[in-house]
Amino acid sequence: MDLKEWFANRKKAADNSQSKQPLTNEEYCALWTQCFHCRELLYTRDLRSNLFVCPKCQYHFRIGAVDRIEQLADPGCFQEMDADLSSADPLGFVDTDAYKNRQDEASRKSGLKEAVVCGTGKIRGRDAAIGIMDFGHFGGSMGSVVGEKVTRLVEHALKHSLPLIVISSSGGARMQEGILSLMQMAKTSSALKSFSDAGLLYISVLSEPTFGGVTASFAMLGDFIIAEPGARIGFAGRRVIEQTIKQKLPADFQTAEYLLNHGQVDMVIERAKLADALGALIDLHQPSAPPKHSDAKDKSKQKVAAQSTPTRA
Amino acid sequence: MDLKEWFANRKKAADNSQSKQPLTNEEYCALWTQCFHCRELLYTRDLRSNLFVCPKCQYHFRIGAVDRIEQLADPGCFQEMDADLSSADPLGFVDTDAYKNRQDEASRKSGLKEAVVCGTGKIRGRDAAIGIMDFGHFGGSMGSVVGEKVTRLVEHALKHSLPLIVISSSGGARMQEGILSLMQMAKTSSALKSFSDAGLLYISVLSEPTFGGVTASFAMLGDFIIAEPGARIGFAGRRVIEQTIKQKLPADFQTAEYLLNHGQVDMVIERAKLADALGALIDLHQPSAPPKHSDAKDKSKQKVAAQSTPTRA
Amino acid sequence: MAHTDRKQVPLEFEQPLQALAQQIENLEKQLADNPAIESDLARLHEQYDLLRRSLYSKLRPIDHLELARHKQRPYTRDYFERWDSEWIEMHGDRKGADDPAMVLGLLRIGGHKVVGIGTQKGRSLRDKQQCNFGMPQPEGYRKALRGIRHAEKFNLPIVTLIDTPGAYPGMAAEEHNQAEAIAVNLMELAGVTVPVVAVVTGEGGSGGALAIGVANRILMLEHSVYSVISPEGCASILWRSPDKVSEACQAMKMTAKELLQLGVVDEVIDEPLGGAHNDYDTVATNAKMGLIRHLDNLRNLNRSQLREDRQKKFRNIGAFYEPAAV
Amino acid sequence: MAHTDRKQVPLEFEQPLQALAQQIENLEKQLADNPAIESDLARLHEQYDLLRRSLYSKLRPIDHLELARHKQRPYTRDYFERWDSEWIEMHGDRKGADDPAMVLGLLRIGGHKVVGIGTQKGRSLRDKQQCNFGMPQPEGYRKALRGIRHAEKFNLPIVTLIDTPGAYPGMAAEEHNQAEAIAVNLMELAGVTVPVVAVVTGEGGSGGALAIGVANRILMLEHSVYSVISPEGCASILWRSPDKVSEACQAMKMTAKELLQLGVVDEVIDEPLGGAHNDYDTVATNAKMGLIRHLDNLRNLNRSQLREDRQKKFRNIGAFYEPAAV
Ligand SMILES: [Zn+2]
Ligand SMILES: [Zn+2]
Repeated sequence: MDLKEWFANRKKAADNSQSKQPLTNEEYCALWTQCFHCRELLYTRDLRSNLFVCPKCQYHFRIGAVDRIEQLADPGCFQEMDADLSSADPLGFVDTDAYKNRQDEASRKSGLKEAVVCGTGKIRGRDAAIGIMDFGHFGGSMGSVVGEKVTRLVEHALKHSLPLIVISSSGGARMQEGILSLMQMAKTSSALKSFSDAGLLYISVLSEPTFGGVTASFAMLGDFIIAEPGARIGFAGRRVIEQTIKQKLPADFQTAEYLLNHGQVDMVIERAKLADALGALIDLHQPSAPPKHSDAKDKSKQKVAAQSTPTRA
Repeated sequence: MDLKEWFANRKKAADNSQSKQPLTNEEYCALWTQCFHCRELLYTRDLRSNLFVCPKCQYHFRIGAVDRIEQLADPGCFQEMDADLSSADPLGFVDTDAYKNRQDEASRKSGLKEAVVCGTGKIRGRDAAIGIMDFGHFGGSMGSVVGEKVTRLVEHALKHSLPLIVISSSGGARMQEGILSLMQMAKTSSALKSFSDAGLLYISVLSEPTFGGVTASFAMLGDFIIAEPGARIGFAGRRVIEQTIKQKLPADFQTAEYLLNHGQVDMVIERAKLADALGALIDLHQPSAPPKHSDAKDKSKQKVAAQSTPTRA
Repeated sequence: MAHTDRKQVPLEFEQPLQALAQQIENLEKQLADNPAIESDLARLHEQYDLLRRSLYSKLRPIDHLELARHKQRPYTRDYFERWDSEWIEMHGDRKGADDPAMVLGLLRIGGHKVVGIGTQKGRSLRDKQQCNFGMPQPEGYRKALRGIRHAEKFNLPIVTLIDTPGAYPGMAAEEHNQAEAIAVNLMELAGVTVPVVAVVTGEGGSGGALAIGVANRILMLEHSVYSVISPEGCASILWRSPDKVSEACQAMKMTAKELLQLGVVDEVIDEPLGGAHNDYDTVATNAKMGLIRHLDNLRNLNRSQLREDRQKKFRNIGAFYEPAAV
Repeated sequence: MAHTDRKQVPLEFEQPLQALAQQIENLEKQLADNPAIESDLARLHEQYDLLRRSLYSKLRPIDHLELARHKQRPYTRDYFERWDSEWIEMHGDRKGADDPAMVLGLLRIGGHKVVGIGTQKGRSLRDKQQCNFGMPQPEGYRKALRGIRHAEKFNLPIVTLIDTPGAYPGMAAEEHNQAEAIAVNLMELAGVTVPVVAVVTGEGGSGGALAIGVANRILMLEHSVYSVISPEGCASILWRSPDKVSEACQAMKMTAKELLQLGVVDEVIDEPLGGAHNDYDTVATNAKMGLIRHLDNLRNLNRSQLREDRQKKFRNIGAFYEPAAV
């Protein structure tokens, strides 16, 4: 399957799955989408061309991995990695339905095999290793496949001295894989430790929503952390906290802006400016002068670059 | 001057200067001391034999460097270093009196040349580099000499791989040396960085009172921090804070116990148990098995050990 | 300090024992008047022991959960005291808080000087409240981090004891970024070059447990549990019913034996019959022996090997399908 | 954005200029009716400039203090914006707070990509309150520490801008251990292996200033001051009189020129006549040129030399007597 085909397939699935918000219904939202925040009725095609940001109130809709790649990576340069990894059912988990069935349903709805898409690409002309989570697949939950793919992405970035960008969106760990899903937090964080020790740059982008085991592992370990406006980010869910402390939480609790005020993220930036910011950040962390004895590394970088199309800049 | 003489001289001065508290007067307190806390009238000789801890209320009196060495170091083994360093007057500082005169008065009152006594010795049989501040000399303030002596002590401990123990008691930086006194904070902290990077143990002991530039440099940089019961410890003084925030502070604010509850010190321990605790801590940080290639170091340690008398243990 | 459970409120699965215990008690009262019943009494004691053994040989996951949460279960301080009566506690995160739910100290375990880190649930009501029922605040995880860095600096092995429902779902905890506190611990524990051995002594609850659980070796007490979410949470999310806790326990595979089979846990440590709360000394000794065995064993690795060993352990955890490469 | 001071409330030592300024204003009003006074006006302008130059050539320490604290003085954000209009701010300590009194960011200064760290006093009343009048909380120093570690990790030089009355003497600040926050910064700044250049742009107040001041090179703007305690604090402690601020300023040797002579400061950077607040662009350019010169210069040192150079600088600060060794 070539890239073009890949994108076409993904987009087809994506059109069915993206930008669903509680207030819309499936048939209706193919053409029209009601803004979750200001309730404006938006023509879905316009919404898409505005990067799934409400033109009226700037509400940032959830977007899937495929749309995100299109928005972020320079056109035609994204090379997916480990696309064929799929979930096992190590515990033979059955609740009101079997995990196996739930997996199939998740894939049918999202058009994805798993809740993260990883690969290499260019962002505003700079090579990067990119991981993008998709909340539309199984609530973006992290099981063995998400853990493994993110870990491999980190390892690839380390091997090729690439900056690493992960865009998170997740409800947390995937309970159906039990302790194995919990351990993915350790696995990804451990890989990031080696990556960090090598002095390489990791930018974590938090999008609506990012919670639980993903927040408490790779999502919070960025050298620089960016959040999308309005995104809800935390460890424990709002409802659980309210039940525990038996009081109402402030409306803006756990929003990107709240986190910024509480020192947890470096920047809240609107979607339209995200690629520029990522590009600028990669630049600011690249050595001014070429480091000594780096011939080998430079060559490996060139190889990756050769596979990709020219950038738009 | 041999050690015996040194101790005799120091003690003579010390008897004149130690255990002064606001409510006592000089002649009176030679024989009797009123407890600052419970107001009990105590026979000074009994107070001394009780390590300057009130037998009735356990109030820990300030004690001078000489008494502290006697209490802490195994008898006869303390070797003072850099005893001859004395203050210059780099700014020609004069306020209501000249700095030079104030220095002389401080020395007359304390029997010390400066506000810290540094050296090597044994604590419960373990070699250590030991620095002891004396509030009785110029309010324990840190000028160039205190900074230099503490730095040299750290360097000596690093060179000989000795555990480092500093007992602080200070009102802060010595204003009369202007910016030079401020820079002693950087100088001592910088020396401690090299010491720390070598994986050596630094135990900081905070005694009544420890404030300002001393707290905000070497006193707070211990791998393990011990405070004496009731000692007042902080950065800004209580009165300054009350004037700033225009409200009364809690009675226990900035006490050792308050700091323990606020996660700033590891342990509050009564004076009688301090030496044992220091010995135990040194033991717990020494490698279980002898490290490889450490012959040279062991020899240098033995040299120090050979100069000192057997421990009481 | 040995506790006997018989007089206490029984666990749910122990209820069959209660009838027998009642009979024994009655007979014991009559024994002075009627020495003839001595043999009956002996038989009942035997039956009691048999039944107890039988019950404990076929515990359901939820029974393990009950034992793991037993309010008399030994906690971190109980172990530290028994392993080294002169252990020295370290307090605080140096930044404003000392979380009693996370205990930190320096101690000897056999010939090993270690940094000990463990969650603490609290025994009295006041303790429990102070310890927030074993749920650390971010400040607690950062206190643990101080211990982790201390161990790395002084080349001391790290021993962690895990018994926590998890991180606390509170407002301040979120404000103070408990997600970051946990994540940083995962990262830093993965990176240290000293031996790390973790023991799940009671409840291993989610990310809050893992925050001190990234170890070269993970041991579990026989009746302890370890799971990605509390069974109650799992039941209410997946079954949408709080009644399904037992099913959730079963489905998640959270017992020591199951996790050993899954390869996540390296050893199961025996508890005294009836659970750790019946005999603190014995369980402390069992855990100590296990720790010494693994610490001795890890001594054969040099510092970089210790890190590699640990990172490899977690690198290999996970189950997925991958088509063979073309 | 150039500010002219003439219309503003004058500093105390500028009062002689006010009379002349008034005359000039009066004459200017009559100029249309009476062109003959043009030469008088020119003469007065000349006198004004002469007097101003004269006043500024013999400023007392307390005059420098007034200039250093001028409410229109450029602050960290004014410099960062002028040096790199696309600078990227980093926020927060990752642990619950983002202290606006400490600004942190990534920027280019000439060809150098640097981590910029600076205190911020705030311009509007609201800003001032948010920035706590330039007095960081412990969380601010820990935010700076994040910048320091970031710089070390990515081998980026550190540029710090100092303009603070000092750390805040508040209750929460003590509770959150500001002493430790400052001490750790001193230690960590001493240890980094990247170039560190500090510029005192206004008030260098005590330990709160030093916390971002452990640098390979320390520059001071012409009218900035740097002292171990505020002159007010010094006067009230040593003279027991708040009136003696001028004497305290004098005695402490806190001006740029004096600190250059003491060997603590490496370079004094010119301000526009009348002080930095008269011409932001010029002073930003002057500071930039100074920074580039020193950063270029420090590029000749390798990483361990950079650390040695910095540690040696502070190792050698101090004045004391020591008898010659026997
Ligand atoms: Zn809208
Ligand atoms: Zn008393």
